[in-house]
Amino acid sequence: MNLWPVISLTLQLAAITTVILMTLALPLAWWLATTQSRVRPVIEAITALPLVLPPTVLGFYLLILMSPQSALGSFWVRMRGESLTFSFTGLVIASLFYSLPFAVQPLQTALMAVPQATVDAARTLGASARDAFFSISLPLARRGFLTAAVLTFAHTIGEFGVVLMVGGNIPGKTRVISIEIFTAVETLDYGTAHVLSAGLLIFSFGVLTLVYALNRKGGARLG
Amino acid sequence: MNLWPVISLTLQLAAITTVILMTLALPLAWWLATTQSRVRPVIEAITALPLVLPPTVLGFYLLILMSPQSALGSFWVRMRGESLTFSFTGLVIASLFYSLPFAVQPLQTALMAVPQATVDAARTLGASARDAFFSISLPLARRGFLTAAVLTFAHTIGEFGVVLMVGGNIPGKTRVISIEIFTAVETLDYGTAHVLSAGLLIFSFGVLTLVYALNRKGGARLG
Amino acid sequence: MARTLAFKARLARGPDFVLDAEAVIPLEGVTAIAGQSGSGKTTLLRALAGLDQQKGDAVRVDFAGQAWDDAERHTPPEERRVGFVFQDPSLFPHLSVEQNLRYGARRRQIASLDAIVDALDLKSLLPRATEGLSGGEARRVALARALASDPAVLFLDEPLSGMDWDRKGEVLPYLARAVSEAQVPALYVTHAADEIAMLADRVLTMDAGQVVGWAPPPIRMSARVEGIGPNGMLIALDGATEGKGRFSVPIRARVGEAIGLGVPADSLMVSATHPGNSSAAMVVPADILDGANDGSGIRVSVFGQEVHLPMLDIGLTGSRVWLSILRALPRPEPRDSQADANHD
Amino acid sequence: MARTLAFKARLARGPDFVLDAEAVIPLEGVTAIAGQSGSGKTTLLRALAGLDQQKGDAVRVDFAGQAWDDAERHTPPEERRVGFVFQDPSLFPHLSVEQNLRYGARRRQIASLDAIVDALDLKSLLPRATEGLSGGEARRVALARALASDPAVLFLDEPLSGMDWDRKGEVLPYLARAVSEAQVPALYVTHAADEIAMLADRVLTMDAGQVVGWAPPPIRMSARVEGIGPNGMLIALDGATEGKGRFSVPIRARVGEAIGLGVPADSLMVSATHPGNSSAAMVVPADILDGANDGSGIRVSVFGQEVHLPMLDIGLTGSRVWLSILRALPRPEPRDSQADANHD
Amino acid sequence: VRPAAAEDVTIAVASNFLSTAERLVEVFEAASGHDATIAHGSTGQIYAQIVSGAPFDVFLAADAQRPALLRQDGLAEMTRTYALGKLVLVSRIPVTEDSISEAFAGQNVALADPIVAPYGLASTSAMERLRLDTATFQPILVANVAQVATVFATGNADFAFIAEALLPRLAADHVLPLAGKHPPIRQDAALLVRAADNPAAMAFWTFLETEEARSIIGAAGYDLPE
Ligand SMILES: Nc1ncnc2c1ncn2[C@@H]1O[C@H](COP(=O)(O)OP(=O)(O)OP(=O)(O)O)[C@@H](O)[C@H]1O
Ligand SMILES: Nc1ncnc2c1ncn2[C@@H]1O[C@H](COP(=O)(O)OP(=O)(O)OP(=O)(O)O)[C@@H](O)[C@H]1O
Ligand SMILES: [Mg+2]
Ligand SMILES: [Mg+2]
Repeated sequence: MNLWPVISLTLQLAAITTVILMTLALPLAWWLATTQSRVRPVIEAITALPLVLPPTVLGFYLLILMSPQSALGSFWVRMRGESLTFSFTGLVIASLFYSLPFAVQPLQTALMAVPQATVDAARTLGASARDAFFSISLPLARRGFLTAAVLTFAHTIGEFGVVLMVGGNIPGKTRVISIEIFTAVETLDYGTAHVLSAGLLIFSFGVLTLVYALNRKGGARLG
Repeated sequence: MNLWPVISLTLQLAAITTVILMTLALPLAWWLATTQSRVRPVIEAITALPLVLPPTVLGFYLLILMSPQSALGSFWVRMRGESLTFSFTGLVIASLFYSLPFAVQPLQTALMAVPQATVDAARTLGASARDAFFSISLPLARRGFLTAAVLTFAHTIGEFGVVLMVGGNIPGKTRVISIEIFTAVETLDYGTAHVLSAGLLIFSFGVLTLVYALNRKGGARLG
Repeated sequence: MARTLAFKARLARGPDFVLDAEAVIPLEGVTAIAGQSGSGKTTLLRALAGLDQQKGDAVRVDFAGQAWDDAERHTPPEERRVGFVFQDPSLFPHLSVEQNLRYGARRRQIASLDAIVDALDLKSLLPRATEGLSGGEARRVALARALASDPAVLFLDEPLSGMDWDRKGEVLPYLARAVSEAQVPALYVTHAADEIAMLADRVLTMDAGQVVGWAPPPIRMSARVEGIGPNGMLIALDGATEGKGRFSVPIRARVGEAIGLGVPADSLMVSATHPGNSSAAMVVPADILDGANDGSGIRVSVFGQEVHLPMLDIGLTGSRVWLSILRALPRPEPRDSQADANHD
Repeated sequence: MARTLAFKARLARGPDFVLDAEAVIPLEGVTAIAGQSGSGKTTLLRALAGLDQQKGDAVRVDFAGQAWDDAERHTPPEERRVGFVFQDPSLFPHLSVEQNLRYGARRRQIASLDAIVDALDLKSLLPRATEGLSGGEARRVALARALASDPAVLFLDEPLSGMDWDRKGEVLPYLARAVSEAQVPALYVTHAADEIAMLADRVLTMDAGQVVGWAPPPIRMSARVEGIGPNGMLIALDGATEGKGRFSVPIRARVGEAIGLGVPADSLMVSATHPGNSSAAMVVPADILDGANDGSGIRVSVFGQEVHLPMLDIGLTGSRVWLSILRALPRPEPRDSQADANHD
Repeated sequence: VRPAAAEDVTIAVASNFLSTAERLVEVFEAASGHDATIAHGSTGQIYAQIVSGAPFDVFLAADAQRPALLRQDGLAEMTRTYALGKLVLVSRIPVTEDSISEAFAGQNVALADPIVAPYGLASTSAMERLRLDTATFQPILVANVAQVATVFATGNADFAFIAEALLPRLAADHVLPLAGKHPPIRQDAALLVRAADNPAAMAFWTFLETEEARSIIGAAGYDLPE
């Protein structure tokens, strides 16, 4: 069995999802951490909601949302000539939804712990609000950023219900490792399941240990 | 269709899992946040690992681990006279594993942001290390505690792969709302799926908004 | 045997700094700790309080006969009863001012905070969050919090920096009273000469992580409240003759009460001639007790009181000189209360 | 027209405190801001720096003709070029000391930090993390960071608290030079009389959120470096006759350089008679210019220099008096460099 | 009315048979007075659970392999084919066996994963018999026939191979029966060892063979074994 395409696809999906999601989560988490608005608790609640639906069910709704009959889906077909569902892009979109809570919430928690005084100091030293966010708040919240990225990455690797539903298990396009392991368990091929699971665990363990060990080196830390 | 047993079981599972997991995560997160030990990155990586396995697969291994043939499972049967798998207790144990990363990581992030100086002040004022943890560190990290609890609670409600595998979908004992919605989708009963999903979303939204709004009232905050 | 805090402290901070300090400090009154920024004052206090664990077999901290630290033992900070005011206030941000004060008080079973709240004028701040406090207000709360925890000894790391002089004038006498009446000795780190002049009984100097020794003690005279003056209370130096050695200081005190006067070295002039009518608060005659400098200053007798002046080389040959005191800082003295305590 | 900072500031903090301050401050030299703890000094500086947005239509901040704030406009803090030293150092904990210094410098295109690093003696601290810095070291870094950001004006909120006198003696002249040579005016909040005496050109007083007015200016005399003295440089008061009005101060300066002398009011005695041989640093004759007090002190002439003394009611009737100066704090003066600047 | 000897039986059902099983249980409970509980999931999952000691009495699987394995493992008393699944092709445009190849060109065709699901395997053999070249269209593989139907119902596939039993719940425009184009999809039941002394389980096992039960299964879109 040549697993390489499956592994590579899985890593691509996890990496792309993590990068995009962290990018999207950043401004949202910042807004949530600094706003005085009354709607904040409402938005906070909404960011946690994708979690409460079972993955398959979330996948079902995403299927409806992204189908070629939908506004989004038909727009995509017109633009790109292929349907959004069962494409890698569709998978990425689905993963973004599913992992949103893990990205936003720890980041927001960490950003809320950054003292205003430190940001104020940066402002008087010539940093715009944006500059101060990237040069001060974000580095100080980097432990929260790390937590968010790790949870998103790991979760995307392990995700399976949504992926199967929205991705349609197309080799080289949407077949990821979690589906492969699921298939092995379903077909009573426990030997393969053990091997794949062990491999996935060892690999992830290595990556995560490295990430945490590197983070530790980075000197003073907060949040 | 009488949904009450299903809803009540779901809420019980989510509540019990959240309470137990937060209790277990607390000392672990504290240790991780304060230790100078070299194995810290290793333990941090391990706490994230349950995420990388697809839920069904994790469920499969938990099934093996807790089956009456296993050491743990047979011990349980001798103690309690019933098997651990396919029981509510088994579900709780499975949920604990699956949600561990969400509980530990945000809590650790928030505890790491508590300034040592503040804890030192508490110590000189007569607080033991334990007392200072509960009276100073934990309240200061309460935003992280909240994030951890919300993610755990929401995730347990939406969890389904593990639950289905370990619990066996037995009405009144291990059938939770996520399975009910999954069933509705699987049997093409989309009307019921929409109603149940909407209900679950609205309920969760209400609870979460309330939680976040109350948290906001609590005065000064950090972490 | 007098109660002492005897220590041999060793603690490395970073690659370059090593605290390696040894001293025996009397547990009575206020011991100021002076030394340049970075000389290790904060490090020493933290080590003595048990907040940073020391390394090495020779390490030893004995507090009035209790072994706080030695080769085997490390008494945890909460059992040392050190009332620590940190250089940075370190208030608890999730608690109100009142809850901050009660934090230590509750854990040491102290019921009433009224005296402290009054003395530090904190009544109006009690319900406030710590967040909006001004710099000086936060320090006052930190000081009150330490005092309220029923400490056996006070470690004060620049507790009054950021307070204006009016405020210091209220807080310092209160601190002096707390130290003398409640018999709570204090280690007091400060860079302010005024605070040393007013409060300190002795001054320990540190440099580069080591205790260098005892600095000349501040100029101190004893006096007694005679009545109400134009600007607070009228006090007379002990032994002063009719019409001389009197002036008025802003202090709350009872008539007859003993007062210590700290005179900042910058505000005292020794001169050969009486300067005549002047802006000095008080001009008093003094006799030089030993004409030659002993290396740390000269000793003079003022109305029979022996006073040590840190002035060197003032080129005065005669034995009768005049002291022009431009400013004197009053502090309530323990003498009476100690006498009371001895009677019990 | 002289450059000024003219403001009408309004900002509520909590339910009880309202800043409602109005003043016109000359943008030249050092303006000290005095006032009790909690009087609103920090609140005022933050509002002027644009960190807390003010409310109301009447609000107005004009900095040398630029409208920083008015009913419509709110210039963001980064565009005001205020070098702010906060009451609490607020260093960036994830950056080294050097990176902290470079933070503002880089954003304002300043290449070299050498002069500042030298003056504040930070060389050995540059590679350090901010975490282990002592209280005084952290303040020095905060001050250097603000100075390095090429500010148009300095807002200093107790910048030297926590520094020992030796250190202050190094930092204050440097600050004075920065203010005078680089023509960067400063607003300077402090509770330390010494710092005001040495540095301030004028003193604005605040109380309960309002500007009360200008306090009597510190006692200041002008002098010039004559040569090397036993204890630094020998300086002579301008106009002093041969053999008089000279003493030695610990300052780094060139011979011929103009020096301002701040004299703390606590260290100056006015007397009718010459005190003879004394411990004073310098005893100089002075003539009272208007015998009657004008409510804020008396004006005297010292070697032709007009000096304002804040002493009231000293009961001296004659017109010739003696000033015994126990301590004078030297500060480099702008006169020469200003003259230079005018030639350009 | 519940007889004095009423007992409980727990029936594990492959998800694709769930609605039919619910109807069977309704009739069984009314007729016998016993209580029946249904648990459902995928066939592979239920098998793993039974091996791990799941409290199931009867297993209605979606294939013949897993019941046979259980018997081999000594976990099942007996097995029996209770239904034969029938495959249909649903589409939005009318197709015939001859026009399929043309109609499929470039389209999304949903089917169950042949490795995991018996209906998937049947779908691939039907495709072979119809000489469809998988390179000319886009096959979408999902976990089971129910998800195939969902993919079709949500408009994400133009064609879908589903179980005839699902037709009543699916608004399909066009249906092409494929009964003859694939080997029969044998759905076997297993009576598990732990049910040996459970009269309710035995009662249900017997009930499955009755005409009443067979007619319900037949009406749901399955063929019946001889
Ligand atoms: N982690 C560290 N790495 C390097 N040096 C350190 C570290 N921690 C502390 N130091 C150094 O130890 C010295 C002593 O610090 P300490 O805080 O005790 O000084 P201090 O006497 O209290 O000074 P200040 O009056 O400025 O508060 C300082 O020079 C400081 O820079
Ligand atoms: N959120 C708040 N709620 C109530 N009062 C507040 C709040 N924020 C600030 N204040 C009050 O505003 C007043 C002014 O504070 P500010 O920090 O400007 O004082 P300050 O003059 O700088 O004092 P200090 O010399 O002690 O630093 C203080 O009395 C403070 O308690
Ligand atoms: Mg210190
Ligand atoms: Mg202030």
